[in-house]
Amino acid sequence: MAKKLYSDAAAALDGLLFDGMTICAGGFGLCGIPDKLIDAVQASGVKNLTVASNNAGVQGVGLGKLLETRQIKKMISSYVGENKEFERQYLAGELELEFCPQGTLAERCRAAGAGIPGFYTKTGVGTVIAEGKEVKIFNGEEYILEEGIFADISIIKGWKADETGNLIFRKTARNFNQPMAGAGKVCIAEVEEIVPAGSLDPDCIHVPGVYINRMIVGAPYDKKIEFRTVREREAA
Amino acid sequence: MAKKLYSDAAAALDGLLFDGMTICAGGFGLCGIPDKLIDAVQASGVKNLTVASNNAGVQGVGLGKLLETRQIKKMISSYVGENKEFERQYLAGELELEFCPQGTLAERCRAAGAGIPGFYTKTGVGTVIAEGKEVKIFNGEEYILEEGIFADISIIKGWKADETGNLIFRKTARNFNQPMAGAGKVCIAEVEEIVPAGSLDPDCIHVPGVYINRMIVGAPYDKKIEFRTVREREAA
Amino acid sequence: MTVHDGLTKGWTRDQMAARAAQELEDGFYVNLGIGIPTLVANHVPKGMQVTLQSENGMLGIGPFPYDDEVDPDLINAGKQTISELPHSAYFGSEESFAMIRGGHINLAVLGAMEIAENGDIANWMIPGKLIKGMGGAMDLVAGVKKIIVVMEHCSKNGDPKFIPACTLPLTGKNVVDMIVTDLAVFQRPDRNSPFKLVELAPGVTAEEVAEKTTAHYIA
Amino acid sequence: MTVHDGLTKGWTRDQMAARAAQELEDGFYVNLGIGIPTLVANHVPKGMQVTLQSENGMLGIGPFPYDDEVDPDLINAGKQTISELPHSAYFGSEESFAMIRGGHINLAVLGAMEIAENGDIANWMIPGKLIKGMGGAMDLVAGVKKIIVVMEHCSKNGDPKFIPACTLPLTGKNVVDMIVTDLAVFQRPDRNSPFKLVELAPGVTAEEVAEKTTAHYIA
Repeated sequence: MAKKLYSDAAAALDGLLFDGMTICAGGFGLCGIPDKLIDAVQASGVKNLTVASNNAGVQGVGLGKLLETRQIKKMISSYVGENKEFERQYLAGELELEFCPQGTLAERCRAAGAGIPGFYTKTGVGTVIAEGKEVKIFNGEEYILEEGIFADISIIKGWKADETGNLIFRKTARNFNQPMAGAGKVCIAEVEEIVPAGSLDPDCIHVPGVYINRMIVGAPYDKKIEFRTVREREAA
Repeated sequence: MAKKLYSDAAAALDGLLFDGMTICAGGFGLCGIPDKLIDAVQASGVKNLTVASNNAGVQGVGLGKLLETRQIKKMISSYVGENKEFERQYLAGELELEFCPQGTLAERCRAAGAGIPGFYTKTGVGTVIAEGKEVKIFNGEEYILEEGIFADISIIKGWKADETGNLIFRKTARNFNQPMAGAGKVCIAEVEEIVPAGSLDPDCIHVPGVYINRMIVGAPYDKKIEFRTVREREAA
Repeated sequence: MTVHDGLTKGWTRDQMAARAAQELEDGFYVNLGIGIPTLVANHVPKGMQVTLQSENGMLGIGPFPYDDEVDPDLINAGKQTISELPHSAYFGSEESFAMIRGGHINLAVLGAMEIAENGDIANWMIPGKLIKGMGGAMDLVAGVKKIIVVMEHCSKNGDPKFIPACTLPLTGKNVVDMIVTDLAVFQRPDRNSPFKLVELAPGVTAEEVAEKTTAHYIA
Repeated sequence: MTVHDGLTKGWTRDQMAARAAQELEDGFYVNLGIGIPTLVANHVPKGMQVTLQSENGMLGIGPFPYDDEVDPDLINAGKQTISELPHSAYFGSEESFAMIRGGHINLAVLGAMEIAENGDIANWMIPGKLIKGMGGAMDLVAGVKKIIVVMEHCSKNGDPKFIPACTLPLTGKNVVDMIVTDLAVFQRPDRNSPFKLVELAPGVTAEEVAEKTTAHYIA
C-alpha cells in the first residue's frame, strides 16, 4: 500500500519546497507547533516564503527560526507580539505582514481546504481590515468578502495518527492544526506516535486520513510553555 | 444551574413553535433522524413550515409524517425520492421544493451557524442551481454565491450527551446533525442517553454544549433501515 | 470475475466496472456512485489500498455486514447497510463535502444519462418526470479531481448518450475526464482537450462506435 | 473580595471585574479578554453555571493548574497554562470562531483604549507604535451577543477614553453594549440607542464623570 510515513522531516518535505511558496503552519503561540518540520524547512534554505500562521513564534523557537534566517518574505497572522526579531525586520521594511483577524484566518484556511474561494463575514467591517475588500449587504447588514488561503503545503502537528493518516490532536494543541490541514496542496503532519489502524475510535478522528499526505514521528518533544501560570495546592 | 434537559419532546419544544417558521432537521434518509421531536412538531399542529433537511423521510416515517398532515409548506432538500405523498403534493402544487446540492446544503447550514451569510462554491455552476445566483470569478474560474440557511430552530438526533449539552454521534448517524446544530436560533437535541459530565472524552466532543439549548432522552429507539443489505458468512 | 464469452459483443456491467477499476491507483480516495460504479469496489487490484468515501460521512467503507451485524447507524450514501474497516473514520456532512468540494478525493465514478463532447454531464433530472434530486452528484463532479462516467453506450431506445451537447439539465459543466461504456472507452488528458477513443470492447469495431456516437471525438 | 475602603475614590480593578460579573446569567457562555476582564472569572456568583470559552479552542476553562499538573498542550488564549473541567470540550480554531462569529457566545468582556459614543471600540493598535495584531478581538466584537468593556475611565495621561469618536484604528463599529470604568457604568438597551450613565462608583459624582468624559451620554 501507499506509504505515508517518512523517516524524518527532511524526507517528508523532499520535492515539495521551492522559493516563493506559501506555507500554512499550525499552532497557537508555541502550543501545537510543527517543530520538526519547521527545522527541516529552515535546513532546506528555501527562501521568500509566505507563511500563514496565527503567530510568528518567539525568538529562536518555532517560526522565529525562519525569521532569523530571513527565509520568510511575508507573514499572514493575527498576532505577532513577543518577537523582537520580527519587530526589527518589520520596522526595517524587510518583512511583509498581512494582519488577519484570528477567526477570519482560521476560516480562510478551512475555506481553502473545503473548496470555498471566498466567504462573507462581519468581522472587521468598518476597520482597516475591510479596506479594499468587497462589501455586501445581507439582511440589511454589512459583511466583507474574505478569500481562502490556498497554500502549497500545510505543516501541522498532531498527537497520534494511524498508518492511513487518520489523526487526532490533544487538548488545545489542536487549534490551527485542524483548519490548516486541508489548505495546502500537500499536507505533512508530524505526530508524537503512529498507532496501528483500528487503535483510534473512528467516531473521534479529528483529521481524516484523506487530508494527510505525508507523516513523520517527531518524538521526543520538548514542549515549550510561554506563560507558566499555576495555583497553590490547598493545605491538606 | 441552567437545566437543558427536558422531560419530553413536547416540553422541549414549548414556546418555540410558530406557523411559518423555518426548521433545520438532521438525518440522512432514515439514519439519525430526530424522530421524537418530529412527532412532537406533528402533535403541535404548527403549520406552513419551511424545513431544510437532506431528505423528506418516507411515507409515515420521519418528515414523511409532517407531509401527511400538510404541515410543511416548503422543503429545502437534495434528494426526495422514495416518498409517494411528497410526489403527490409536489405535482399538485401543494408543496414548494428548493433543490439544493447535498454539499451545498450542508455548508449553507454550517455557514449560518458560523455567522457566514454567504460563500462561493463551484458546485452547480452552469446548472439550473446557478440560476438567479451571483457569479464571481476567483483565479479565473466561475463560482456561485450560496447563502446561509438561518433557521428558527434546529432539531437533531445525537447518541450521548452530558448534562451541559456536549454531544456525540454514532457512526454515519452523524451526517447532517452536525452542521445543522448551529443553524437554528435554538437547537433542540434528542439523544439516546445522558451521561454525567466527565464521561465523554473532551477531545472527542462532536457538538460542544454551547450549541445545544434543550435536550431530551428519546430512548428507546426503533431505528429504521431503508435498504438492508448483507453478505453471507463464509463456511467455517 | 466475469470473463468475456467471445460470443456476445461488448462489455457486461461488471466488465465495465473492471475497466474503470484499472484507473485506480494505490492510496486513492474514491467515491463510487450507485449502480455500475458500485461494482468497481469488487475490482480493486490485490495489494492496492483504495479507500472508499461515502458522502453521508464516512471514509473506509467496508463490505455489506453479516446478517447479525447489521447496524441502522451505519449506512452508505445509497442508504444500504454496510460495515466499517480498521481505518474507517466518520464525520458530518459538512466535512464530507468539504473534502469533496476541496479536491481531496482523487476519483469519482458515476453513472450518467448524457455526456457532451465538451465534458458536460447530465445525470439527475428528466424534465416532465418526477425529479428526485441531485443528492451529492453536483458536488462530486464540481470537486473531485478525476471524474469517470460508466454508462451504457446508448439509451434503452437506442439513442446515443455521448452527444454533441446535453439536452437534459446539467449536473456539471466540463467535468468528465473519461467515459467507459459497454462498447468503448473515451479519455482526454485534460479538460481543454477533446475526448479520444482509446479502447474498444471485444467484438466492437470503431465503425460501430462511430455509428452509435453523435459526439465529436478523436478516433 | 476587595472591599471599598471609603477613602480612595472609584473602583479597583477587582471591583470593576466584580461589577461586570453582575451581568452574568446562569448558563452563559462567556469569553474573557486579557487583563481586568480575566478577573471576572473570580466573581461568578455561587451556584451559577458560567462556561468560559477560550478562542484557541476550548469550552470550560478551569483554574490555573497545580505545579505538577502543568501541561504545555493546555493553554488559554493568553498562552497561560490552565486546567480542564469535567464538562470541558476542545475543538479547532475554525470551530472556536464559528461559535464566536455565529453568535453562540452570550457575553464577552474586553479591555479597550477608546470607546466612542456610538459604540465603536478601538483596542488593538496605536499607529506609530509596533502593532502586535488584533488576535481574536475583531471576531469577538463582531460576533458575540453582548459586549462589555472594562477599562480605566481615563488614560495614563488623564485623557478621556469614552469619547465622541475614536481616534485610533477601530476594532469594531457600533458593537459595545456596556462600559465599566473605575468611576462609572454606562449601558444602553440596544445598539440604536445612546449610552446612559447608570451607576457611579463610591465617592464619585456625576459631575466628575461628566468632566472626564467627552462622549455624549444620557446623564
